[in-house]
Amino acid sequence: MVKVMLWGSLAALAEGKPELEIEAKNIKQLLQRLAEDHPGLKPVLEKGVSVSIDGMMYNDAWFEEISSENEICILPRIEGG
Amino acid sequence: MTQTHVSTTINGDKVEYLCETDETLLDVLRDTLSLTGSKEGCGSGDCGACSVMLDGRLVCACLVLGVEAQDRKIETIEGMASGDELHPLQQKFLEHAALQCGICTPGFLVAAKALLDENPDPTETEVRYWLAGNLCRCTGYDKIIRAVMDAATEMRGQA
Amino acid sequence: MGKQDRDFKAVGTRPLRPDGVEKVTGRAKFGADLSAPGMLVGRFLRSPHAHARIRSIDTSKAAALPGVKAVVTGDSFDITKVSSGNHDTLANVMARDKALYEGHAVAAIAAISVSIARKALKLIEVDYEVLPHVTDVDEAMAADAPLLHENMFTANLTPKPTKPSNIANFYEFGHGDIEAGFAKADVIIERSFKTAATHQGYIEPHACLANMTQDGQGELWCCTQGHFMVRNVCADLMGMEISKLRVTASEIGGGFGGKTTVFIDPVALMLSKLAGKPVKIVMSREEVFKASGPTSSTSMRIKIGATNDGRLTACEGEFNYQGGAYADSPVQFGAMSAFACYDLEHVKTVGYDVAANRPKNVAYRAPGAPMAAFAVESVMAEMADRLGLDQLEFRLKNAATEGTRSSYGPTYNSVGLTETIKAAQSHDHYSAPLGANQGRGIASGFWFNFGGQTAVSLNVQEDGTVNVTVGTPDIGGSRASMGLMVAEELGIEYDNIRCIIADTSSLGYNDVTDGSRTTFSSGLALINAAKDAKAKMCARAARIWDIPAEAVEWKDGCVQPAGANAGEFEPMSFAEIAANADNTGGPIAGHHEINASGAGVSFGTHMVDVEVDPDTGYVKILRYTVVQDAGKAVHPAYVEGQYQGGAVQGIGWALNEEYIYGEDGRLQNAGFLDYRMPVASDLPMIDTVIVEVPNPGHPYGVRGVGETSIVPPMAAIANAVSQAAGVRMTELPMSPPRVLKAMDDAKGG
Amino acid sequence: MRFEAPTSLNAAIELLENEAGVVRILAGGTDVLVQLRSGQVEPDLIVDIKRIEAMQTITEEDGGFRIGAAVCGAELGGHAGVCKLWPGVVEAVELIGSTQVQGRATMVGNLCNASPAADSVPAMVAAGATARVTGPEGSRDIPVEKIATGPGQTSLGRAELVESVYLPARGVHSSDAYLRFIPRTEMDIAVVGAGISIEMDGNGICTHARVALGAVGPRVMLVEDAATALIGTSIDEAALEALAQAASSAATPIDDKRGTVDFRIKVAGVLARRAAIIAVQRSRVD
Repeated sequence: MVKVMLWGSLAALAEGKPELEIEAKNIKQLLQRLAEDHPGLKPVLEKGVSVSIDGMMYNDAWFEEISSENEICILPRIEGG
Repeated sequence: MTQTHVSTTINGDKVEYLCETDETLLDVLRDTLSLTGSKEGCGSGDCGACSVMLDGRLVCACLVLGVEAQDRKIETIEGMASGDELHPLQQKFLEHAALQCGICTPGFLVAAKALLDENPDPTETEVRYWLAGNLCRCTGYDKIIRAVMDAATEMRGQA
Repeated sequence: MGKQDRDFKAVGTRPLRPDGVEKVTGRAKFGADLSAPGMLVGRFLRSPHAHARIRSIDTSKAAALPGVKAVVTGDSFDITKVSSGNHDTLANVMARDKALYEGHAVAAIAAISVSIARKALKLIEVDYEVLPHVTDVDEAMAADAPLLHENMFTANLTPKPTKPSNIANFYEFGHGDIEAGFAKADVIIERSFKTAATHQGYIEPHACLANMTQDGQGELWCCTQGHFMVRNVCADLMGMEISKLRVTASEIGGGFGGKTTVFIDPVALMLSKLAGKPVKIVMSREEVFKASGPTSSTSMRIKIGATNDGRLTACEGEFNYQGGAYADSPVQFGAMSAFACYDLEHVKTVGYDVAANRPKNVAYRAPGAPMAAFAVESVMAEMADRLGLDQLEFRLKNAATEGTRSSYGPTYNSVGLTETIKAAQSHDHYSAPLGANQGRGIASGFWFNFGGQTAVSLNVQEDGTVNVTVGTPDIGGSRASMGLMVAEELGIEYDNIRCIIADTSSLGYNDVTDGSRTTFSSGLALINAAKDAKAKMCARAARIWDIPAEAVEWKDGCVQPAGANAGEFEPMSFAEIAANADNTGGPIAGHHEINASGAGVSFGTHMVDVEVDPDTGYVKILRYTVVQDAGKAVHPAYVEGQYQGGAVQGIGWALNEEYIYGEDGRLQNAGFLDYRMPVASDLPMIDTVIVEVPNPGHPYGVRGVGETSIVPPMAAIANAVSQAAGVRMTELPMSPPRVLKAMDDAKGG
Repeated sequence: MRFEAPTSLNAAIELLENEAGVVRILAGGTDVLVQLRSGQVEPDLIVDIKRIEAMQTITEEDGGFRIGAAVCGAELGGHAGVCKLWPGVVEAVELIGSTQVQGRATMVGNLCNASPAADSVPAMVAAGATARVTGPEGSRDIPVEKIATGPGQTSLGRAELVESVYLPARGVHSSDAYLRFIPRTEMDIAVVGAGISIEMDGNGICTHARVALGAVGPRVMLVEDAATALIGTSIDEAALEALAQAASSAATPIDDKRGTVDFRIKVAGVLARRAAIIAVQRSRVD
């Protein structure tokens, strides 16, 4: 099980829970489970998000491994100028 | 539209071209003569990226009609280096990292050369005001001003 | 402070850039400098109205004009075949049904000359039904505001709204219990702020040359921050296979985020397809202002609580960002970054992304962060003054450090904010005396930085020189930093390395040059590509010596036996191995493809002195110092240049730059004359201090440096002006009429 | 669009007279080319006057200077005689645009473009300059303030042009100054402009003054009340205050992208006062 932090308005779409426990070994599984368990999140996840693992930012990185040791945050997709 | 025949001198070479009367000298340089070193940033004389010398005076090529160039002498960035040797200003711009994207660079170099031809020992303030008609969005001007001042010092030493 | 353990040989030096001579001699080819035989001229017809329904467009007279070879309208593109993620982009490229802002493209033509093109545009008849418009962010949020999109329901709001509005998205970030935090505060300050929309102001207008052939293949040359992005979006809009479109990035005359999307490219391709000839389009400066991407105008509210001894107890912010016709504001980044500098137990930010009748918002250098920093750091400065604390001490006391949970969620690893504050404290600028009507402002700022998809290749030539190929356009000297990192990794001379930007057919996908990612990501990929090449060269040397590959090692640019047991051989140089490539197995190359992660966040602290003319409100910048963490400065001269450039863009944003709209919803100042970017005589030298706290996510410690420098300036200048003028400035730009009015109101009140 | 570059004034007038369509005279071109490009004007004929010798020259005349319509700012700024006689006019001309624009823009062009914010015009008006208007019926000299009748509008008749501007001689203890307000240091259009010329007697009393304001009304205005505030005084603090008041009261500006009504009214007074101080200092040096 990994603990995932959701940003405020995303938490509202997941029945108001800012932190969720998910059974996932990598980002792909994590995003898949999140969408399955909390359909409200699906449109946001499909639009694209960034995943922070221990402060490192990942975009489009399905196979990045995660465990209960990691701090995991779902964030709006980080871009720049 | 009928075109007008123009004979002029560009970077020391006799040049002839045909242009429409409403074409600017910048249009002619870039589109007709393929001298694309002069850049169009605004087309209204506000950015200086098309700076050229016209009969020894610094002007924006976008504010000159192509037909006005008849019998005039024009100098552009393409004429600044001599053979395989860069002008000291060009060399100093490189050494000081005075360009980032480089689009404003030709205009700055032509304008700075005009300054140093007229005033070989300008103060920082004089350089800044002389170059106020050349916009640079990348550098914050710092390194450009340093490059011009350094080139002036070197050119005075050579003179 | 934060010194790297290793000694660098090439990295950290200041060699000349490899593309420099081309650029100082006028030979470098920028977007508008390209031409093709038989090329046509493309021109746009744009909406004169801020908001109008397009009843009909009659292009028949224009099409019939001799010399006109193609006409394009929104109907020329088949939206049913375009992926939904690109629908807004398509509608922005060419209006469909409605024109949503003045300057919105409604048609385009290709003709054999500029004068015919101009004539043809006048022959296009558009029947508009003019609709009520709204350009101000607060007005656009009002319940009775003119609606831009009937199908826009605020996303991420719970419960889901039942009525459409101009608010596209809602965001909320933070942690802790904000009410409990404020309850612990001795002092609470709450203020509202507004900022005007600004433009990236790159000197090179958008330009492209498209060449579609009758077999459905296409080529495109354009100035862009990301030619792979251009290719994928254009292919989608054109209904083409990606591999059939080849995009080459010209030199790019500035972007700052503004060239991270497409405006003219798909239209040039469509015109070329219909005309069966190459088509070149170059935007005018007026078009750049009216129809490319400015950044958001904003309206913000900040509330900060602190104890008497200067510890922040709670921070709260509301951010309303106007994102143009399609509500593409970067408000989420504003809300995320607003309090990112501080170690907070209780923090909450909310953001609203708002549509208005203005051009579609496009990224501008650290998108969303500078405005938020302006608001937050203004209140921070006021709080320090209220508490009687030194500005830098107050920030230091609350600064985020390694282990701080950031205001947007993740916990920071190694970060360099305190190092920048301490460097500012010890800088002589901080203790220099001030004169009458002068003020000093301080502000810190943050940006995320980013990695992303990156593919590079590195070819070792037989004479021992190296060609490096990257897919990230060089927007400000990155070829030089690439060369330095490869020189470092291979142990060869910088001058023996040439870096080029490859077209989209020559490398795998590369993300856009944005998010301060290029030196980080392309550098990371190149270091790995160099390692790949080195491994191959070790293997070649081992074969020459006839010893196992494991028995050799790379040292100082040579291959040598790994130990006494491996055999006795003279080290073999890079050049020697390269020269024998043919006999040892053919060409030697290194490759690397990566989705780079590990970008390090970056912080900066700025100091500025200003003088305010008490009779006119004119603000003069007297002195400016940028302190920023680079992680590791690969080419320090260009790092300084990024710091200086960001600061000066911030000065423009703070003092004079703004999109000014008339009652008619039309932009009043669509030119450099009245948009008022800083000119050389407006400025002093911009001092820089490069702090290096290595990023653990990069082998050399590199962080992005391009964006953070624009985050603190507006706040720093506002704090300086407020001190000099004796009144808190809460609206940007701080143009003379606004400053003078504030001073007069303060005297009167 | 036809382009002609006559070499004599008569030929130029003839061209103007014979053209039924829209005509633009091209001197420095820094306004005309911008208007052409934006499609603001679509002339049938452009008459370039830069090849007319007399229009290219500055000549001394009765202690003053006659400045040809095609003399560019850079050339005027390099003319020692004019710089000494009317430093305020020269600094006003030199404020028009960048170094590049100075290589082209002319004082007469600035006058005939008839912008209320033209920098050189308040200085010329304060200096009491006259314009020589030439047309098919001959020439006449009129005060420069009579050229512009409103934004972009002039009193020039069909086939008439301004051939030159005359800056008159001035007395011993006299001088002039021009100041403008812009939000940057360069490359802007005046938000307010103030030109002042003064003449003092041997006892340091102001005997003559002219004050002109730009960008605070539909055209550059000569403010007689402001001059009156100075005449008969030693231009002391009280007189400067009265001058500032008079200048602000005379201002009838509009709100636009470049400034607000309140700002322009206040700054008109501020600049008039500051320009007067400079003019007084200059008059003492002489």
